[in-house]
This record gives sequence, C-alpha cells and structure tokens, in this order.
Amino acid sequence: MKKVLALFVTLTMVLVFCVGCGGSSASWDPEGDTITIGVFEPASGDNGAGGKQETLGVQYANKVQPTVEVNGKEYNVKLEIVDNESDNSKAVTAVQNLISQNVSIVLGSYGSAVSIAAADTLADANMPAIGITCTNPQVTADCEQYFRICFLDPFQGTVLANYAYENGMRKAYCLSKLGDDYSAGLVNYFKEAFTALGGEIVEEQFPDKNTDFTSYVANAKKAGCDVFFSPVSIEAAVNIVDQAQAQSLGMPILAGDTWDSNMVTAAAKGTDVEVVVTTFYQEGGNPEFDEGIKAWMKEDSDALTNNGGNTDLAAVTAMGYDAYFVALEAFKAAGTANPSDVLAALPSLEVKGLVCGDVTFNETGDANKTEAFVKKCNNEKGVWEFLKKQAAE
Amino acid sequence: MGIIQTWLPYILAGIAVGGQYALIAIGYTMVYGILRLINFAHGDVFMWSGLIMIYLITVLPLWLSIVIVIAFAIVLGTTIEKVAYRPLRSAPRMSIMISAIGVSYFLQNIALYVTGGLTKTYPSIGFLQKTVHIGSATTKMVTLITPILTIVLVVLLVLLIKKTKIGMAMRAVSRDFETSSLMGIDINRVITVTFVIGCGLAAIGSVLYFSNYTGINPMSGAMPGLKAFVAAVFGGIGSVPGAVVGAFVIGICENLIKGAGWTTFSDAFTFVLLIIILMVKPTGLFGEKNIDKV
Amino acid sequence: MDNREVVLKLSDVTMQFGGVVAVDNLNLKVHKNEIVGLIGPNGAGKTTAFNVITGVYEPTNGNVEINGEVVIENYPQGKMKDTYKGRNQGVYTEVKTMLPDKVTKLGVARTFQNIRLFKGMTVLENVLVAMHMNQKQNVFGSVFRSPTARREEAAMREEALELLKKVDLYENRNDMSTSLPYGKQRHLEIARALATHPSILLLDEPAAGMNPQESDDLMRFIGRIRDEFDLSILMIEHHMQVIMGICEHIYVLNYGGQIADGTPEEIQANPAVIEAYLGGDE
Amino acid sequence: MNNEITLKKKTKSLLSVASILAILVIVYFIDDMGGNGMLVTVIEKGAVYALVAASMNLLNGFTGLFSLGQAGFMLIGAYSYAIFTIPAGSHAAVYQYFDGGLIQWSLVEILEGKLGIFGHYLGMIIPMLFAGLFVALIAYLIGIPVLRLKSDYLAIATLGFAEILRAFFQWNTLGPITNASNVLRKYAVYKNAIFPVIIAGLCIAFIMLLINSTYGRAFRAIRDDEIAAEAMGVNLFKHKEMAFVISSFFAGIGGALLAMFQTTINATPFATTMTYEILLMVVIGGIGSITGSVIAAFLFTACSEWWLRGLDAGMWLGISSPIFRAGFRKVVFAVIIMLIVLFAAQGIMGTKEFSWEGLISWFKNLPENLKAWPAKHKAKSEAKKKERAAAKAAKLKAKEDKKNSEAKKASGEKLFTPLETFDHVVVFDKEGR
Repeated sequence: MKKVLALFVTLTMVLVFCVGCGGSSASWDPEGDTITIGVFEPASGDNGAGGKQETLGVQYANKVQPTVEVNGKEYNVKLEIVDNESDNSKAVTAVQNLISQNVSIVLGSYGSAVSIAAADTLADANMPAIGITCTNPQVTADCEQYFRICFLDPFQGTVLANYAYENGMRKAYCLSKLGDDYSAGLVNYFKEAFTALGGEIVEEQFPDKNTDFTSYVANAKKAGCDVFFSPVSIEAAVNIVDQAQAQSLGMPILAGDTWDSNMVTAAAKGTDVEVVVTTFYQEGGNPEFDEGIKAWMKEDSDALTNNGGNTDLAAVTAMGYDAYFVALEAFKAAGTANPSDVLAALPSLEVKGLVCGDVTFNETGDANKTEAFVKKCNNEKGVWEFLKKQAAE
Repeated sequence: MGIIQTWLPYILAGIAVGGQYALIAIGYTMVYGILRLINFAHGDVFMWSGLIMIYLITVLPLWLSIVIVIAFAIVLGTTIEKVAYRPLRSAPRMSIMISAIGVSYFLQNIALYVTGGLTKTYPSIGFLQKTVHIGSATTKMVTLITPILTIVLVVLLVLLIKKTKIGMAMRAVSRDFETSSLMGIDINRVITVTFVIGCGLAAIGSVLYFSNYTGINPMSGAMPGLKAFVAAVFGGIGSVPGAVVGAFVIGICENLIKGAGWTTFSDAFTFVLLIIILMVKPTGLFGEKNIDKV
Repeated sequence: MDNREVVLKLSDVTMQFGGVVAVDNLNLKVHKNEIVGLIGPNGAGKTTAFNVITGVYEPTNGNVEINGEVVIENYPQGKMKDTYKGRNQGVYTEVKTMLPDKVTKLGVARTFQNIRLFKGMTVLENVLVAMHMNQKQNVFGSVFRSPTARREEAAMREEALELLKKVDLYENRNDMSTSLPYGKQRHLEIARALATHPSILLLDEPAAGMNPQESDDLMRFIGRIRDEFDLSILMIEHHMQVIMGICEHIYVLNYGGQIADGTPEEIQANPAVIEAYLGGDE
Repeated sequence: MNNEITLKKKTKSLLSVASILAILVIVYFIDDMGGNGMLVTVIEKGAVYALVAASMNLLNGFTGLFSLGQAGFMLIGAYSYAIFTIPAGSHAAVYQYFDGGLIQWSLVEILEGKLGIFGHYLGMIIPMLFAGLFVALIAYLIGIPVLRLKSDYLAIATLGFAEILRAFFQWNTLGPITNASNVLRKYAVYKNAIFPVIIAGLCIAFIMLLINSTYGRAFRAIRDDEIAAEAMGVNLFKHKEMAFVISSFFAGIGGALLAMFQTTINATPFATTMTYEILLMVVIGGIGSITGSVIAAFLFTACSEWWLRGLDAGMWLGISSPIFRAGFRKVVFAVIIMLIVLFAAQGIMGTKEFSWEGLISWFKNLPENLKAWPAKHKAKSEAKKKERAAAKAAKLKAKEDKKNSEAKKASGEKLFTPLETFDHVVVFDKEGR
C-alpha cells in the first residue's frame, strides 16, 4: 500500500511540476488583440549601455506606433524585453524565454556573440529574428531565421581601412578585447583591408575587465603609429579617450559603430583627442524622428537614464527604431503574426522610409548596404559631426 | 638613456597603479591578519566609494564629497562586518568566506540595479587630472601624487600600529585571537578599527584610481580587488609594508609586461606571480610563519 | 635491565620553534609490551614529543627509531649545530622525515589531548576511517562495489563492530560521534586508534576530566588492551594515580628538558621531580 | 511525531527505478512534443548545473577543500569537447580568421560514417569522456602544487589558475585550435533534453557511490579533521588529489554538456562569476548534501532564468511597480542568498540526503508539523527572547568588567601581560625575542 502511495506521490509531484509551470507553446492567436515582439538585448554586462540604447529605439517606435493592422484587423503591439546579460550562457535561456512568451518575432541583439549563441535556439523554434546592429557575418551565415538591417564587419572593416588610408595613415595600432568576437572580428577585417592597401599593423589585446589603458596608449606611441584603431565597447572607449588625453596620444582614434555613443562624446569633450567612427545613422538625417525621440526622452526619466543622462542620439537607437518598423511591415506582408509565416515573408520584404535608409535583404538575410556614415567628434561642443559617406570600394 | 625613455611611461603607470593597489591591499592584509578572512567584498567597497563620489559631486563641493565618500566607505565596511561576518565568527572558516562572496555578489548587484549596468564617468578633479611631462613621458598629475600619498599614509599607519595602544591591541589580536580576548582586549573594537582603517584607505584609493581610470561599472572593483589581494599575499599577509611592496611590484610588472607586448597575459601574470609565491614562500615576502595547533 | 626488545626509541630529540625550545634533548625508550608514562607540568613539551614521534613536526635535532629502524632523523651541521641545543655534534646524516600517515602505517597510533573525532560522522564510521588504509580496493572497485570491495567492506564492518563491543560503544554505533558523553569520546578515540592495527599506542592524557572511579576503570582498560592487542604503550598523563598504577617506567619533563626517569617508586622519591611539581602550578 | 518508517530494500529499489523511469519518460516526451520551451530549457541547464554543483560539493562539502577553480575546469571541458566535434564542412566558417583551424575532422562524423547513428552518439560520448579526462589531467598537474596549501590560499590559488586558463584559451597564438576570442559553434549537440539528464544523472550517481564508499569516508575524515585523519593513516595528499581530480573530471563533463546546451561557446563567461554562482548553488542546497546541490541547481536556474524574470520587466506575479526594472531580479536574488548564508546556513538539505523513508515520513508528518508549527514558532521566539535577555545581561557585565579593568589600568596595572609561551600554541618565526 505504502509503495503505491509513494509512487503516486512522486508521479503527481513530477506532473504538477511540469503542468503547473507548463502551458503549451501555442503560436500566435489571431483572435486575440495583441501581437508580441520580443526584444533580445543586454541590459547589463559589457554591452549593457549599448543594448539599452538600442532598446530605447524599439520602445520609442512602439510609442509612436503602438498598433498594427494585419489582415484587416487592428492589433496592439506589445514588447517583451529580456536581458541577455551580454553573456553567451544566459543568451540561450533569455531567447527561450521570449519564445515561450509567444512572441511573433525577435529583435536584437547588440553584440554579435549573444546573437550567434541564440541562433540555434531560434532555428529550433523556427522563430524569425532581426538583428539590429550585430555586425558579425556569422550571425546570419548559417541561420535561416536570422535577418539583419545593418552592415557587416567585413564591410565596416574595409570602410574604416579605406578611410584611414585615404587620409594618409600608414601604420595602425589595433586594439581589441580578449574574448570579444566583435572587436577581434572587426580588427581582423580592418587588418586584411589595410594591409592589402599597403598599410602596416600593430595588434594588441586587452583582457576582460581591464580599465587601465595607460600602457596600451604608451605602446601605440612607442610603435610610432598614425592611427589608433580600437573598435571596442563603450565601457572601454571612455577610458581609452581619457588616457589618450592624459598621455597626449597625438594620433586620431578610429572606431566602429559601438563608439557612436554620447558617452564617447562626453568623454572627448574639452580634450584634444580626435575620434572618428563609422556608423549607421547621422543625427539630423531625419529631423522629425530626432525631435520626437528627444522630446520623449525628456519626458521619460527612465529613458533618459538609459540613454546615459542626456538626449544625444546614438545610431543604435535609430536602428532599433527602424527594426521595429521592419517587423511591423513583415506582419503586414505576411498577413498574420504567426512566426513561421512572418519568416516566410521576410526575404522578399522591402521597407522604405526608415530613418537609416531603405532595407532589403539579400539571400543570406543581410541588409543590402553600400555606404556607412563617417563621423568625427567635435571636442568643443561634445557632439558628433558628419564627415562623409564612405563606401567599401 | 634610450631604454629609460622607452620604459618610463610604463614604470610611471606601474608606480601609480601600484600605489592605488597598495591602498586597497592594506584593507585585505589587515582584515586577514586579524580575522583570517579574505574579505572578498573589499573590492566592492572600493567600487561603491567611486560610485557614491559620482552622485555626491553633483550636489556638493569637492572637499566635502571626498570626506563623505571616506565616511561612507567606513560605514559600509563596518556594517558589512557587523551584519555578515560577526555572526559567523565562530562558524567554520568556509562559511565566513562564503558570506564574504555573498556580500560581494550583493554589492555588485545593487550597483548594477542603481546604475542600470551603465558605465558611469568619474568626475574630473581638476588638479589630479592635469597633464604633466616627465622626460619623455606625459601623464596625469595623479600618477605622481599617488605614490607619495600612499607612502605618507602607510608610514602613518605603521606608526599607528607600532606606537598606539589600539595598534598594540591589533598586533596582539592578530597573534592570538582567543588569548588576547582573555587578556581583556575588546576584540570587536579592534576589528571595527581594522575595518575603519581598511575601508578609509580604500576610499582614498578609489579617488586616486578612478581619477586615472574614469569609467566605473559594477564590476570595476573586482579586478583591482583581486590584484590587491594578490599583492597582500605576495608581501606576506598580515604585514602592512609587505602589502605595499607587493602592490608596487604587481603594478610595475603588470605594466612592463604590457609594454613588452604580452598584453594577453597581463592579468594572468598577477595570478602566475601569486602561485609562484605560494609555492616558493607561502608566507610571502614579510610574512610570519605560524605553526598549527595540534 | 630490561632485555625486552626496544620498539620505540628517541635519541637527542630537540624541537625548537623560533626562540622557544619546546623539547630539549629527549632520550626515551619503550620496550615491547611495556607501558611507559611521560609526565611533567603544563608546557613541558610532552605533546610536542608526541608530535615529533608521529611525524607532525620535523625535529630540529635527533632521531626516532621505530621497531629498530630509524624513520625520522635530523642532525643539522654547520652553523645550525651551534644554534640548536641538540648536542650530537659531529654526527651528520641526511634529514629523514615521515608523514604522519606513514608513521601510522608502521604501527604507531595515537590519541589526542583535545579530542579530535570526525565530527560529521557516526561512531562506527569513525572507526571505519581508521581501517581505510588497510583496505586494498582501488577507488573504482570501491565505487562500483566490486565483489572484493563488498567482501572487504563487510569484513571491515564486522571488525569495527567487534572493536566497538570491546570498548563498550556497540550500543552507540549509529550515534553521531559528537553526541557521545566525554568519557565515551575518549574510548572512541582509543578504539579508532586500535583500528589501525598498531603495535605502539600513544595516549595523550586519556584520563583527563575523569573522576577517580572512571580513571580506575581506564587503568584496567589500558592494561586489558595492552594484553589483548599485544601493544606497547606510551602515555602522557596528569593523574598520578593512573601513572603510578600502571606504568612500568616513567619519564619526567620540565621546560622541555628531561629531568628524571625510572620506575614509579624511583620517580616518587626523586627530589628534582618533587621540586618541579611543587614549584610548578600543578 | 517521529514515527520511524522503514522500507524493505526491494521496495526502495522498485520505487527508485520506477521514479527514474517516470522522470526520463516525462522529460523525453515534454521535449519531444515541443511542450513548454522554458521548462525544457530549465531542465537542461539545471541538469548541467546539478552535475557541476555536485562535483563542487564533492570537493568543498565532502573533502573540505575550498576550491574556486570550477569555471576554469568547465572551460577546458567545453573546449575539449567542442574542438573535436565541429563538422569538417563547418571548419572554414567557424575558424574564419584562422584559415579553418588546425583540426580538420570531426569525431562525430568519422564514427557516424562507420557505425551509423550509434557512431554519432559514440562520437559525442568519446569527446565528452576525453574532455573529462583531459580536465582531470590538468587538475592533477595543478593539484600537485596547489593542494599543499591551506583553505583560503587554496581558494585563491585555484581561482588564479582558472583565470590563467581563461587567458590561455583566448590567446591568439592558439587560435587555430581554440579560435582565440571568437566563438566556437556548429559542434555536435544533443537533440533531446533527456541526454543531459541521463549523463548528469549517471555522473551524480557515481559521485553518490563514491561518497558512500570507503574512499568517501576518508574524504569526509579529511574535512572533519585533517590532523586526525592523517593520524589514522589517511594519506592526505593522495586523497585530496583524488577528490580534486574526480571533481574536476565531472566539472569537465559538465563543461562539455554546457557547451552542448549553449550551442556556442567562448571563454569570456567562464569567469569567477560562474564559479561563484555554482558555489552559491552548493550553499543553498546545503554544503555536504548532493541531493541539496541538485535541488538547488534546478531552483537556482529556474528562478534566475525564468520565474523571477518579471522582476526585471516591470511586472511580476501580476504586481507591477516602477522599482521592477533591469537588475532588480539580481538584487532580490542576492538578498535571498545573503539571508540563506546568514540565517539558514544549513541550506535546503543540510547534510541530509534523499531517501524514500525521509520523503514519506516528511509527507506523513507534514500535517502534524503544520499544526505544531505555531507552538514551535512561539517556543522559538521565546527562546530567542531569553537569549537576547542573556546577551544583554552579558553585555552589561562586560561593561562592568571593562570599567573594572579600566580602574585597574588607572591604578597602574598593565592591560596585558606578555603571553606565556606554550609548546603547541601558534609560534612565530619573525620578531624573536
């Protein structure tokens, strides 16, 4: 009797656990009145700052356009935001969390490593995803579910190399972060393009959690370089700019899209450090958007904090804004918000009127982009100044 | 001359960061000397001192902010001791270490919540960040001030330990915890004073450190903390001059290694040094040998 | 003179910690089946001597012979020999040390002054630990419960239970060791030491904290195990009644130095000993 | 209240077999039928962490070695597994910056070609075992110097080794093998959550059997009292090294499983934070209870990755509040952990292990315990009151004593006299007299 009882108890416990926490993974319900968009971004960890700015764009877009008409019916769009902590081991559970919340599409992430980590999980669930600013080619390469609206590292690396070479720089000091595939990748493509042009490279890496860039700046000076290329995270950027000023680096700092942040301009303000970056969007390109989001940030104190305390726009914010509208267009084109149907509609999608330019996808799912914006920091005002559009060729 | 020209920037950087590690390391070494506890939360107290400064400077004048930051670090440190370590004093050594790790986790997560995970920029303290030229090297004023200030503070501290009554009590407690309590020394007071000194110095260290490396995020305290601890072990844990020497050695070596192009292993080097010293002379440079009771 | 075989011999043993000489030139012999006492006021260096014998400390001078073989030896030369008080100058041999577990394997088991039982274990497990060193299974056999391992485990259990019966702890076999009353904890320590199959047993204050009745019982108990397990015993004790009652030979230490040795009668009549004890605080 | 329940051995085995089968079947079908994705994810990750936590407990809880190298060993395990199972066709893409890397074959493919589907799994198991063995070898080498150190020095030295290993795996020169800073991906992964559950289950069973063997007893003896253990003939170094190597072996297997779970790996997350998280699982479960570690691993994973997520997103259990924003989840978590460390140091299970008798009597006594709880609580609070009163009295007395001693001081008596030197008290080398 006891035996049976015990067995029964265990089985019910196990079942209760499963069912109680369970619920089925039913896909989108057209009878309801909401469509959920998953936002897969870091809010903490190394890329927390960038992730938050990117999320802001999505949130603002959702505020501007909180509904979408799909197949003749008006639906509310709800955002489901998870923090992937900039950590590969958390990325899988974070994206799984979104999938189990019945989202129709996933947007993100800032930082390619977490996007790559999430790719297989998305593929298993056949969940479409739009990368906003993850520039590593591996994100979309083997994942049919992953699309993206930004340019890629090989492109960006080449653009940067071209810019450097065209401006008479011949020896580049490349600094990447140990264990960070974004900076390592970009440095690699830069190196390939720059050496192909006839330039020379000095390459170094700094370990995780390092904040002391004194010796790296000294090394660049010692090596007699013409340009300091360091496409690393914003966290490191602030410290690098500071050290460059302290030691009078004497050469321009060149970086990729991550540095396009108001935190960098804030650090460079009042110094004589020259910072040049390539990016997705130039502030002023779309005045209506600029004014709208600035007004919103002034009203919403959380948003202002997440933007680093001021209303200067980061390119990733504009990209986040675009990504949201791409998603809405995808729903419209699919005529439903069922993940698999949305996925089918994405390849042929063409979205116009976005703040960072039109979006169409090529066969790997990457956006067709031919130009990047080059910006330079104005050290007096602490704002970015548009220099030129630079192409890869 | 050429060699000096080339390496001067690295040595300067090393001396500066060494001095800052030294100020943190003293907290580790004194607490370990008395409680036999690696205060894993010490690095986070250091990080919090930096954070508080950022918030204070927006409303208060500089000198007052520094004073409040030091006071804050002291209050935080002694509170940690009261809440998380004192109740476990008779518990096994592992429990109290776990508690220390727990406190560290707690402080980091609170900081994460408060800052929202964003890197905050340390306020610039005018004269500390002034650029100065020394021979071939260009650096911040703080680089020069740090070692001087560190040495002055350490000399004061050593005098305190050697000459005053509380210093004598501290030495007695670090010798033999139980016996000194039997001799009528108020153990709790000694420990509190230890934490006060350790955290106060860490707060001063934080002003110097973050003036030099201006970004603060919740993990900013972890690495300097760990390195400072290694410095304390290197110098012989429990010995204040040892910790200072160890900190300078680590700071300078680390920067020389970076200068030599081995940047990948600049952090790993600290741990290599730790392991070597533990193998060769487990008591560190100036450590005292003790024999277990049987 | 005693012509029994010498099983344990200490020659010129000196143990110095920094400036403190804890044991000063101790010479001591234990014969087979003999019960030898080691007495002296607190801090006289008795426990330190035990620690030297069992390999916990490396002596600064002197050697230890177990069953006729020198197992621990240290006669420093050069500058050191003047520094240390050990006076076997001219003789220099290489330093020989032995870890405590090896000493135990040679058949020297001990108990501790401040009882050191395995606190997280039951009485039975405490004894089983002591038998671990004699079992032959490797870790995989032991984990996968090979037939040999099962047989060995069963045999160990049986022997341990036998042992517990002999020391009157059979009833408590499944209790946690720390839950035992003080006297029984002492018994368990002895049982645990016996489980290592020793030929020499070192007892560190076995009668501490016992009343006269209990120490009487303990005396008989020690005599009994000596016969039953064919042991030679060296014991530290403060209870004069116990020491005088069962020891055949007694060594007296004071401030590390050896001030007397002899039969109980001789010791009782020795003026230096009386001086040490009356002058001391004991 | 304490009705002892004894079950026959046969009954117990029957129960165990039945429940294990039930769990496996349920896990298999939940995953297979595409049930709740989050539940499956938590089961998978929980199983991996259960194994790693159990292996850490073997070291910290059962042998008393406070090692903080777990993340480093997992890192080696994860890499050793991944490197040998990346399909030949994917090498060029994965090792894109290193010309396709040094190793151009995949064990999974080779064996699958020869032995079919069986070979496929063999191709996964062999690298996994290799990962474990390789980690064990590294641990053996590290153990030789490190295990001679005492508690906290050991902790800091193992932590240091873990950091060195991490830098090593990210080194550009090793890029053709480890892919340096870039992620490794495309390696063979399991298809169903049942795989990690079975592997972790088998490994944990091994750890349980080890702990209950004569070697396990020796480990616990070392934990309880090193000196006494040594005096009982336990070779300290050999047994510590054994525990260290075995624990690391399982950490390596755990690392391999984690790699499969994540589908991509890089070295960055295998930092001290990961070790701390595992340590906290061990503490929550109870230091010295494998069952506790397993339960805690699942709870920890479920809470931090699933149930408490709402705390970050503004809405949790239907409560919405402005303080629920990014990072709040971790604050709550940290508070819970501190409460456990300070007020429930025993953790969930203390040093107890799962037994059917225990479970049944727990259920049986539950109603009574619930009924008795208010009274018990009252008694407890009264006891506490008394304690407090006593403490107060003691404090008063201490104050008085202090006054007295101060009076004495005033009258010229010394505060403390030179210590008498005992032969076995802590003795110092320096500052001789």
